[in-house]
Amino acid sequence: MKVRLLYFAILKDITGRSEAELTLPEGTLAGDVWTSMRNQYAQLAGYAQPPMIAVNEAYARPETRLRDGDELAFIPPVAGG
Amino acid sequence: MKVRLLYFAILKDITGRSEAELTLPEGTLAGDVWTSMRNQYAQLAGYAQPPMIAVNEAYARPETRLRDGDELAFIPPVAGG
Amino acid sequence: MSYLTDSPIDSAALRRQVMRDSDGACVIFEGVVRNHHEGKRVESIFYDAYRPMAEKEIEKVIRSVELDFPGVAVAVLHRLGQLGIGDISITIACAAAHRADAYAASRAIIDRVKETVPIWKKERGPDGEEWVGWQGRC
Amino acid sequence: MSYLTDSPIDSAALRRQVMRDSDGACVIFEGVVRNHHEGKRVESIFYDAYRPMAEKEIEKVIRSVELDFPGVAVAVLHRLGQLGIGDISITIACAAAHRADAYAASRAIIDRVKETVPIWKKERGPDGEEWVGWQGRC
Repeated sequence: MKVRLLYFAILKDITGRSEAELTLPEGTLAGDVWTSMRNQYAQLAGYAQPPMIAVNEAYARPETRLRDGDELAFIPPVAGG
Repeated sequence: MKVRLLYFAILKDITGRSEAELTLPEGTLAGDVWTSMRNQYAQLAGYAQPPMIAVNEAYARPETRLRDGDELAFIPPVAGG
Repeated sequence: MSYLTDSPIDSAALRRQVMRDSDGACVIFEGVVRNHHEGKRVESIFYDAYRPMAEKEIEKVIRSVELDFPGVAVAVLHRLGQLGIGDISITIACAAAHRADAYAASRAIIDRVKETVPIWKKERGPDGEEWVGWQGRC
Repeated sequence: MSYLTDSPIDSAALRRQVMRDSDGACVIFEGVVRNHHEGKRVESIFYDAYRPMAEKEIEKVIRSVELDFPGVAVAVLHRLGQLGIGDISITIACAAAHRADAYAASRAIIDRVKETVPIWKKERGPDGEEWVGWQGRC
Protein backbone atom coordinates (compact mmCIF):
# COMPACT_ATOMS: atom_id res chain seq x y z
CA MET A 1 0.00 0.00 0.00
CA LYS A 2 1.04 3.60 -0.50
CA VAL A 3 1.13 6.27 2.21
CA ARG A 4 2.00 9.92 1.77
CA LEU A 5 4.36 11.16 4.48
CA LEU A 6 4.59 14.91 5.14
CA TYR A 7 7.59 16.60 6.77
CA PHE A 8 7.28 19.86 8.69
CA ALA A 9 9.58 22.20 10.59
CA ILE A 10 12.61 20.40 12.04
CA LEU A 11 11.71 17.22 10.18
CA LYS A 12 11.66 19.09 6.87
CA ASP A 13 15.11 20.49 7.67
CA ILE A 14 16.51 17.10 8.69
CA THR A 15 15.13 15.20 5.70
CA GLY A 16 15.64 18.02 3.22
CA ARG A 17 12.20 17.42 1.75
CA SER A 18 8.60 18.28 2.42
CA GLU A 19 7.02 14.94 1.57
CA ALA A 20 7.60 11.39 0.45
CA GLU A 21 5.48 8.59 -0.94
CA LEU A 22 6.06 5.42 1.05
CA THR A 23 5.28 1.91 -0.09
CA LEU A 24 4.52 -0.08 3.06
CA PRO A 25 3.45 -3.62 3.88
CA GLU A 26 -0.17 -4.05 4.94
CA GLY A 27 -0.54 -3.74 8.70
CA THR A 28 2.14 -1.10 9.16
CA LEU A 29 1.48 1.09 12.21
CA ALA A 30 2.09 4.84 12.27
CA GLY A 31 4.74 4.33 14.95
CA ASP A 32 6.58 1.84 12.73
CA VAL A 33 7.23 4.60 10.21
CA TRP A 34 8.82 6.69 12.94
CA THR A 35 11.12 3.81 13.82
CA SER A 36 12.31 3.54 10.24
CA MET A 37 12.82 7.31 10.05
CA ARG A 38 14.98 7.10 13.18
CA ASN A 39 17.08 4.41 11.56
CA GLN A 40 17.49 6.54 8.45
CA TYR A 41 18.37 9.93 10.01
CA ALA A 42 21.10 10.19 12.63
CA GLN A 43 19.65 13.36 14.10
CA LEU A 44 16.53 11.43 15.10
CA ALA A 45 18.33 8.47 16.64
CA GLY A 46 17.87 9.85 20.17
CA TYR A 47 14.12 10.20 19.79
CA ALA A 48 12.81 6.73 20.61
CA GLN A 49 9.30 8.02 21.11
CA PRO A 50 7.68 9.52 18.05
CA PRO A 51 6.47 13.11 18.22
CA MET A 52 2.74 13.59 17.97
CA ILE A 53 1.32 11.80 14.95
CA ALA A 54 -1.35 12.93 12.50
CA VAL A 55 -3.16 10.63 10.10
CA ASN A 56 -5.36 12.34 7.52
CA GLU A 57 -5.08 15.72 9.25
CA ALA A 58 -6.13 14.53 12.70
CA TYR A 59 -4.10 13.47 15.72
CA ALA A 60 -3.64 9.68 15.95
CA ARG A 61 -1.86 7.18 18.17
CA PRO A 62 1.36 5.35 17.25
CA GLU A 63 -0.69 2.12 17.22
CA THR A 64 -2.88 3.44 14.42
CA ARG A 65 -2.90 0.94 11.53
CA LEU A 66 -2.22 2.73 8.28
CA ARG A 67 -4.31 2.20 5.18
CA ASP A 68 -3.68 2.69 1.51
CA GLY A 69 -3.89 6.36 0.55
CA ASP A 70 -3.43 7.68 4.09
CA GLU A 71 -1.64 10.96 4.69
CA LEU A 72 0.78 10.65 7.60
CA ALA A 73 2.67 13.39 9.39
CA PHE A 74 4.86 13.52 12.48
CA ILE A 75 4.12 16.64 14.48
CA PRO A 76 7.14 18.05 16.33
CA PRO A 77 6.36 20.05 19.47
CA VAL A 78 4.02 22.77 18.31
CA ALA A 79 4.90 26.40 18.93
CA GLY A 80 2.12 28.48 17.43
CA GLY A 81 0.68 31.65 18.87
CA MET B 1 -15.01 79.08 56.96
CA LYS B 2 -15.93 78.48 53.35
CA VAL B 3 -16.03 75.08 51.63
CA ARG B 4 -16.79 74.40 47.98
CA LEU B 5 -19.23 71.51 47.53
CA LEU B 6 -19.38 69.74 44.15
CA TYR B 7 -22.39 67.75 42.91
CA PHE B 8 -22.07 64.93 40.41
CA ALA B 9 -24.38 62.47 38.68
CA ILE B 10 -27.54 61.75 40.70
CA LEU B 11 -26.65 64.48 43.18
CA LYS B 12 -26.40 67.03 40.40
CA ASP B 13 -29.83 65.96 39.17
CA ILE B 14 -31.37 66.10 42.65
CA THR B 15 -29.93 69.49 43.59
CA GLY B 16 -30.21 70.97 40.13
CA ARG B 17 -26.74 72.46 40.42
CA SER B 18 -23.15 71.42 39.96
CA GLU B 19 -21.62 73.19 42.94
CA ALA B 20 -22.27 75.38 45.94
CA GLU B 21 -20.17 77.48 48.27
CA LEU B 22 -20.95 76.62 51.87
CA THR B 23 -20.23 78.77 54.91
CA LEU B 24 -19.67 76.36 57.77
CA PRO B 25 -18.76 76.63 61.45
CA GLU B 26 -15.21 75.62 62.35
CA GLY B 27 -15.02 71.95 63.23
CA THR B 28 -17.63 70.78 60.73
CA LEU B 29 -17.04 67.20 59.61
CA ALA B 30 -17.54 66.00 56.04
CA GLY B 31 -20.32 63.70 57.25
CA ASP B 32 -22.14 66.66 58.83
CA VAL B 33 -22.56 68.21 55.40
CA TRP B 34 -24.23 65.05 54.18
CA THR B 35 -26.66 65.17 57.08
CA SER B 36 -27.68 68.70 56.20
CA MET B 37 -28.08 67.72 52.52
CA ARG B 38 -30.39 64.88 53.58
CA ASN B 39 -32.49 67.34 55.54
CA GLN B 40 -32.69 69.66 52.56
CA TYR B 41 -33.51 67.15 49.78
CA ALA B 42 -36.40 64.69 50.23
CA GLN B 43 -34.89 62.24 47.70
CA LEU B 44 -31.88 61.78 49.98
CA ALA B 45 -33.85 61.33 53.20
CA GLY B 46 -33.52 57.55 53.04
CA TYR B 47 -29.74 57.65 52.76
CA ALA B 48 -28.57 57.90 56.36
CA GLN B 49 -25.05 56.90 55.43
CA PRO B 50 -23.25 59.29 53.13
CA PRO B 51 -21.92 57.97 49.82
CA MET B 52 -18.19 57.91 49.46
CA ILE B 53 -16.67 61.27 50.28
CA ALA B 54 -13.84 63.16 48.58
CA VAL B 55 -11.99 66.08 50.10
CA ASN B 56 -9.64 67.93 47.78
CA GLU B 57 -9.88 65.24 45.09
CA ALA B 58 -9.03 62.29 47.33
CA TYR B 59 -11.23 59.82 49.19
CA ALA B 60 -11.81 60.78 52.81
CA ARG B 61 -13.79 59.51 55.80
CA PRO B 62 -17.02 61.09 57.11
CA GLU B 63 -15.09 62.02 60.27
CA THR B 64 -12.72 64.21 58.26
CA ARG B 65 -12.64 67.72 59.74
CA LEU B 66 -13.10 70.30 56.99
CA ARG B 67 -10.87 73.31 56.63
CA ASP B 68 -11.34 76.69 55.02
CA GLY B 69 -10.95 76.45 51.26
CA ASP B 70 -11.54 72.70 51.06
CA GLU B 71 -13.26 71.18 48.06
CA LEU B 72 -15.82 68.59 49.14
CA ALA B 73 -17.69 66.09 46.97
CA PHE B 74 -20.02 63.20 47.71
CA ILE B 75 -19.29 60.30 45.39
CA PRO B 76 -22.34 58.21 44.48
CA PRO B 77 -21.64 54.57 43.59
CA VAL B 78 -19.16 54.75 40.75
CA ALA B 79 -19.95 53.06 37.44
CA GLY B 80 -17.04 53.75 35.15
CA GLY B 81 -15.57 51.35 32.65
CA MET C 1 -1.25 63.10 29.97
CA SER C 2 -4.99 62.76 30.35
CA TYR C 3 -6.90 59.54 30.90
CA LEU C 4 -10.23 61.12 29.95
CA THR C 5 -11.56 62.22 26.59
CA ASP C 6 -14.76 63.61 25.11
CA SER C 7 -13.98 62.12 21.69
CA PRO C 8 -14.24 58.62 20.21
CA ILE C 9 -11.41 56.38 21.42
CA ASP C 10 -8.78 55.16 18.98
CA SER C 11 -7.65 51.87 20.52
CA ALA C 12 -4.87 51.47 17.97
CA ALA C 13 -3.28 54.67 19.28
CA LEU C 14 -3.21 53.24 22.82
CA ARG C 15 -1.67 50.05 21.47
CA ARG C 16 1.11 52.06 19.85
CA GLN C 17 1.80 53.83 23.15
CA VAL C 18 2.57 50.60 24.98
CA MET C 19 4.30 48.22 22.56
CA ARG C 20 8.06 47.77 22.90
CA ASP C 21 10.38 45.43 21.03
CA SER C 22 10.60 43.20 24.09
CA ASP C 23 6.83 42.61 24.24
CA GLY C 24 5.46 39.30 23.02
CA ALA C 25 1.88 39.90 24.06
CA CYS C 26 -0.59 42.74 23.84
CA VAL C 27 -4.03 42.63 25.44
CA ILE C 28 -6.52 45.31 24.48
CA PHE C 29 -9.67 45.57 26.55
CA GLU C 30 -12.53 47.69 25.31
CA GLY C 31 -15.61 48.48 27.35
CA VAL C 32 -18.43 49.07 24.92
CA VAL C 33 -21.96 50.46 25.31
CA ARG C 34 -24.30 47.49 24.91
CA ASN C 35 -28.01 47.49 24.22
CA HIS C 36 -29.07 45.89 27.50
CA HIS C 37 -28.41 46.02 31.25
CA GLU C 38 -29.97 43.77 33.87
CA GLY C 39 -32.75 42.77 31.53
CA LYS C 40 -33.60 46.28 30.35
CA ARG C 41 -33.05 47.76 26.92
CA VAL C 42 -30.44 50.49 26.71
CA GLU C 43 -30.32 53.06 23.92
CA SER C 44 -27.49 55.30 25.07
CA ILE C 45 -25.33 56.09 28.08
CA PHE C 46 -24.21 59.43 29.44
CA TYR C 47 -20.90 59.34 31.34
CA ASP C 48 -20.21 61.98 33.97
CA ALA C 49 -17.02 62.31 36.02
CA TYR C 50 -15.31 64.28 38.72
CA ARG C 51 -12.63 64.96 36.19
CA PRO C 52 -9.52 66.01 38.14
CA MET C 53 -10.12 63.32 40.76
CA ALA C 54 -10.88 60.68 38.11
CA GLU C 55 -7.54 61.48 36.46
CA LYS C 56 -5.77 61.00 39.79
CA GLU C 57 -7.62 57.78 40.60
CA ILE C 58 -6.89 56.26 37.20
CA GLU C 59 -3.26 57.21 37.69
CA LYS C 60 -3.30 55.41 41.06
CA VAL C 61 -4.82 52.31 39.47
CA ILE C 62 -2.12 52.27 36.81
CA ARG C 63 0.66 52.71 39.36
CA SER C 64 -0.71 49.93 41.57
CA VAL C 65 -0.98 47.54 38.63
CA GLU C 66 2.52 48.42 37.45
CA LEU C 67 3.75 47.50 40.93
CA ASP C 68 1.84 44.22 40.88
CA PHE C 69 3.04 43.31 37.38
CA PRO C 70 6.52 44.77 36.90
CA GLY C 71 7.52 45.26 33.30
CA VAL C 72 3.99 45.56 31.97
CA ALA C 73 3.32 48.71 29.95
CA VAL C 74 -0.14 50.19 30.39
CA ALA C 75 -2.31 52.80 28.68
CA VAL C 76 -5.85 53.76 29.70
CA LEU C 77 -8.39 56.13 28.15
CA HIS C 78 -11.98 56.63 29.33
CA ARG C 79 -14.55 58.52 27.30
CA LEU C 80 -17.12 60.86 28.84
CA GLY C 81 -20.34 62.38 27.57
CA GLN C 82 -23.12 60.87 25.48
CA LEU C 83 -22.31 57.46 23.95
CA GLY C 84 -24.38 55.28 21.65
CA ILE C 85 -24.60 51.49 21.30
CA GLY C 86 -21.27 50.11 20.12
CA ASP C 87 -19.27 53.15 21.25
CA ILE C 88 -16.14 52.41 23.26
CA SER C 89 -16.33 53.82 26.80
CA ILE C 90 -12.87 52.68 27.88
CA THR C 91 -9.80 51.14 26.28
CA ILE C 92 -7.03 49.52 28.29
CA ALA C 93 -3.86 48.45 26.47
CA CYS C 94 -1.35 46.20 28.23
CA ALA C 95 1.91 44.99 26.72
CA ALA C 96 4.26 42.46 28.30
CA ALA C 97 6.93 39.96 27.41
CA HIS C 98 4.56 37.10 28.28
CA ARG C 99 0.80 36.82 27.92
CA ALA C 100 -0.01 35.88 31.52
CA ASP C 101 1.11 39.30 32.76
CA ALA C 102 -0.65 41.16 29.97
CA TYR C 103 -3.97 39.44 30.70
CA ALA C 104 -3.68 39.78 34.47
CA ALA C 105 -2.71 43.45 34.35
CA SER C 106 -5.55 44.22 31.94
CA ARG C 107 -8.10 42.51 34.15
CA ALA C 108 -6.76 44.17 37.29
CA ILE C 109 -7.00 47.61 35.72
CA ILE C 110 -10.61 47.36 34.61
CA ASP C 111 -11.65 45.80 37.93
CA ARG C 112 -10.00 48.58 39.94
CA VAL C 113 -11.23 51.35 37.64
CA LYS C 114 -14.77 50.14 38.22
CA GLU C 115 -14.25 50.18 41.98
CA THR C 116 -12.56 53.49 42.65
CA VAL C 117 -12.67 55.99 39.79
CA PRO C 118 -15.34 58.71 40.20
CA ILE C 119 -17.14 58.16 36.91
CA TRP C 120 -20.87 57.61 36.66
CA LYS C 121 -23.23 56.51 33.94
CA LYS C 122 -26.82 57.34 33.26
CA GLU C 123 -28.49 54.76 31.09
CA ARG C 124 -31.23 55.84 28.73
CA GLY C 125 -33.78 53.41 27.35
CA PRO C 126 -37.41 53.12 26.34
CA ASP C 127 -38.44 53.23 30.02
CA GLY C 128 -36.58 56.43 30.82
CA GLU C 129 -33.18 57.04 32.34
CA GLU C 130 -31.38 56.02 35.48
CA TRP C 131 -28.02 56.53 37.17
CA VAL C 132 -26.50 53.06 37.37
CA GLY C 133 -25.86 51.83 40.89
CA TRP C 134 -27.74 54.54 42.74
CA GLN C 135 -30.98 52.78 43.64
CA GLY C 136 -30.76 51.33 47.11
CA ARG C 137 -26.99 51.17 47.34
CA CYS C 138 -25.76 54.53 48.49
CA MET D 1 -13.10 31.03 6.23
CA SER D 2 -9.39 30.65 6.85
CA TYR D 3 -7.60 31.05 10.17
CA LEU D 4 -4.19 31.37 8.52
CA THR D 5 -2.69 34.16 6.50
CA ASP D 6 0.61 35.04 4.87
CA SER D 7 -0.05 38.77 5.19
CA PRO D 8 0.15 41.26 8.07
CA ILE D 9 -2.80 40.89 10.45
CA ASP D 10 -5.36 43.67 10.74
CA SER D 11 -6.65 43.26 14.30
CA ALA D 12 -9.34 45.90 13.76
CA ALA D 13 -10.88 43.71 11.06
CA LEU D 14 -11.16 40.81 13.52
CA ARG D 15 -12.73 43.13 16.06
CA ARG D 16 -15.38 44.12 13.53
CA GLN D 17 -16.15 40.44 12.84
CA VAL D 18 -17.10 39.73 16.43
CA MET D 19 -18.80 42.82 17.87
CA ARG D 20 -22.57 42.78 18.23
CA ASP D 21 -24.90 45.37 19.78
CA SER D 22 -25.33 43.14 22.82
CA ASP D 23 -21.58 43.07 23.59
CA GLY D 24 -20.27 45.20 26.42
CA ALA D 25 -16.71 43.90 26.35
CA CYS D 26 -14.13 43.16 23.69
CA VAL D 27 -10.78 41.56 24.44
CA ILE D 28 -8.17 41.56 21.70
CA PHE D 29 -5.11 39.40 22.23
CA GLU D 30 -2.12 39.84 19.97
CA GLY D 31 0.88 37.56 19.97
CA VAL D 32 3.84 39.60 18.78
CA VAL D 33 7.37 38.70 17.74
CA ARG D 34 9.61 39.91 20.55
CA ASN D 35 13.34 40.46 20.52
CA HIS D 36 14.20 37.80 23.10
CA HIS D 37 13.37 34.21 24.10
CA GLU D 38 14.73 32.36 27.11
CA GLY D 39 17.58 34.83 27.45
CA LYS D 40 18.59 34.82 23.80
CA ARG D 41 18.25 37.64 21.32
CA VAL D 42 15.76 37.07 18.53
CA GLU D 43 15.86 38.93 15.23
CA SER D 44 13.05 37.25 13.34
CA ILE D 45 10.80 34.21 13.42
CA PHE D 46 9.73 31.90 10.62
CA TYR D 47 6.33 30.26 11.13
CA ASP D 48 5.60 26.96 9.42
CA ALA D 49 2.35 25.02 9.56
CA TYR D 50 0.60 21.88 8.46
CA ARG D 51 -1.96 24.18 6.92
CA PRO D 52 -5.11 22.10 6.38
CA MET D 53 -4.71 20.42 9.75
CA ALA D 54 -3.94 23.72 11.48
CA GLU D 55 -7.16 25.16 10.06
CA LYS D 56 -9.09 22.20 11.46
CA GLU D 57 -7.40 22.35 14.85
CA ILE D 58 -8.02 26.09 15.22
CA GLU D 59 -11.64 25.44 14.29
CA LYS D 60 -11.79 22.79 17.05
CA VAL D 61 -10.32 25.22 19.58
CA ILE D 62 -12.89 27.84 18.68
CA ARG D 63 -15.78 25.36 18.91
CA SER D 64 -14.59 24.07 22.29
CA VAL D 65 -14.27 27.60 23.68
CA GLU D 66 -17.68 28.57 22.32
CA LEU D 67 -19.10 25.58 24.20
CA ASP D 68 -17.29 26.57 27.40
CA PHE D 69 -18.36 30.22 27.13
CA PRO D 70 -21.77 30.36 25.45
CA GLY D 71 -22.59 33.66 23.84
CA VAL D 72 -18.99 34.71 23.30
CA ALA D 73 -18.12 35.63 19.71
CA VAL D 74 -14.65 34.64 18.59
CA ALA D 75 -12.31 35.40 15.69
CA VAL D 76 -8.80 34.02 15.24
CA LEU D 77 -6.12 34.68 12.63
CA HIS D 78 -2.57 33.29 12.68
CA ARG D 79 0.14 34.56 10.37
CA LEU D 80 2.73 32.27 8.74
CA GLY D 81 6.05 32.91 7.05
CA GLN D 82 8.85 35.28 7.96
CA LEU D 83 8.01 37.80 10.69
CA GLY D 84 10.10 40.61 12.17
CA ILE D 85 10.21 42.10 15.65
CA GLY D 86 6.89 43.75 16.45
CA ASP D 87 4.95 41.81 13.83
CA ILE D 88 1.70 40.23 15.01
CA SER D 89 1.78 36.43 14.76
CA ILE D 90 -1.76 35.85 16.02
CA THR D 91 -4.78 37.95 16.85
CA ILE D 92 -7.69 36.63 18.89
CA ALA D 93 -10.81 38.79 19.21
CA CYS D 94 -13.47 37.89 21.77
CA ALA D 95 -16.70 39.80 22.33
CA ALA D 96 -19.20 39.15 25.11
CA ALA D 97 -21.91 40.87 27.09
CA HIS D 98 -19.68 40.83 30.18
CA ARG D 99 -15.94 41.16 30.50
CA ALA D 100 -15.31 38.00 32.53
CA ASP D 101 -16.39 35.80 29.63
CA ALA D 102 -14.42 37.81 27.08
CA TYR D 103 -11.20 37.54 29.08
CA ALA D 104 -11.66 33.86 29.91
CA ALA D 105 -12.48 32.89 26.34
CA SER D 106 -9.51 34.84 24.99
CA ARG D 107 -7.12 33.18 27.40
CA ALA D 108 -8.54 29.73 26.73
CA ILE D 109 -8.13 30.14 22.98
CA ILE D 110 -4.48 31.17 23.05
CA ASP D 111 -3.64 28.46 25.60
CA ARG D 112 -5.29 25.74 23.49
CA VAL D 113 -3.87 27.04 20.22
CA LYS D 114 -0.40 26.74 21.71
CA GLU D 115 -1.09 23.16 22.80
CA THR D 116 -2.70 21.57 19.78
CA VAL D 117 -2.38 23.52 16.53
CA PRO D 118 0.37 22.20 14.22
CA ILE D 119 2.29 25.44 13.80
CA TRP D 120 6.02 25.72 14.41
CA LYS D 121 8.43 28.58 14.74
CA LYS D 122 12.08 28.85 13.89
CA GLU D 123 13.78 31.66 15.75
CA ARG D 124 16.65 33.48 14.12
CA GLY D 125 19.17 35.46 16.13
CA PRO D 126 22.82 36.40 16.25
CA ASP D 127 23.69 32.82 17.32
CA GLY D 128 21.90 31.15 14.44
CA GLU D 129 18.47 29.61 14.19
CA GLU D 130 16.48 27.00 16.05
CA TRP D 131 13.06 25.34 15.94
CA VAL D 132 11.44 26.28 19.24
CA GLY D 133 10.58 23.33 21.45
CA TRP D 134 12.47 20.70 19.52
CA GLN D 135 15.58 20.28 21.66
CA GLY D 136 15.13 17.48 24.12
CA ARG D 137 11.35 17.43 24.15
CA CYS D 138 10.21 15.34 21.23
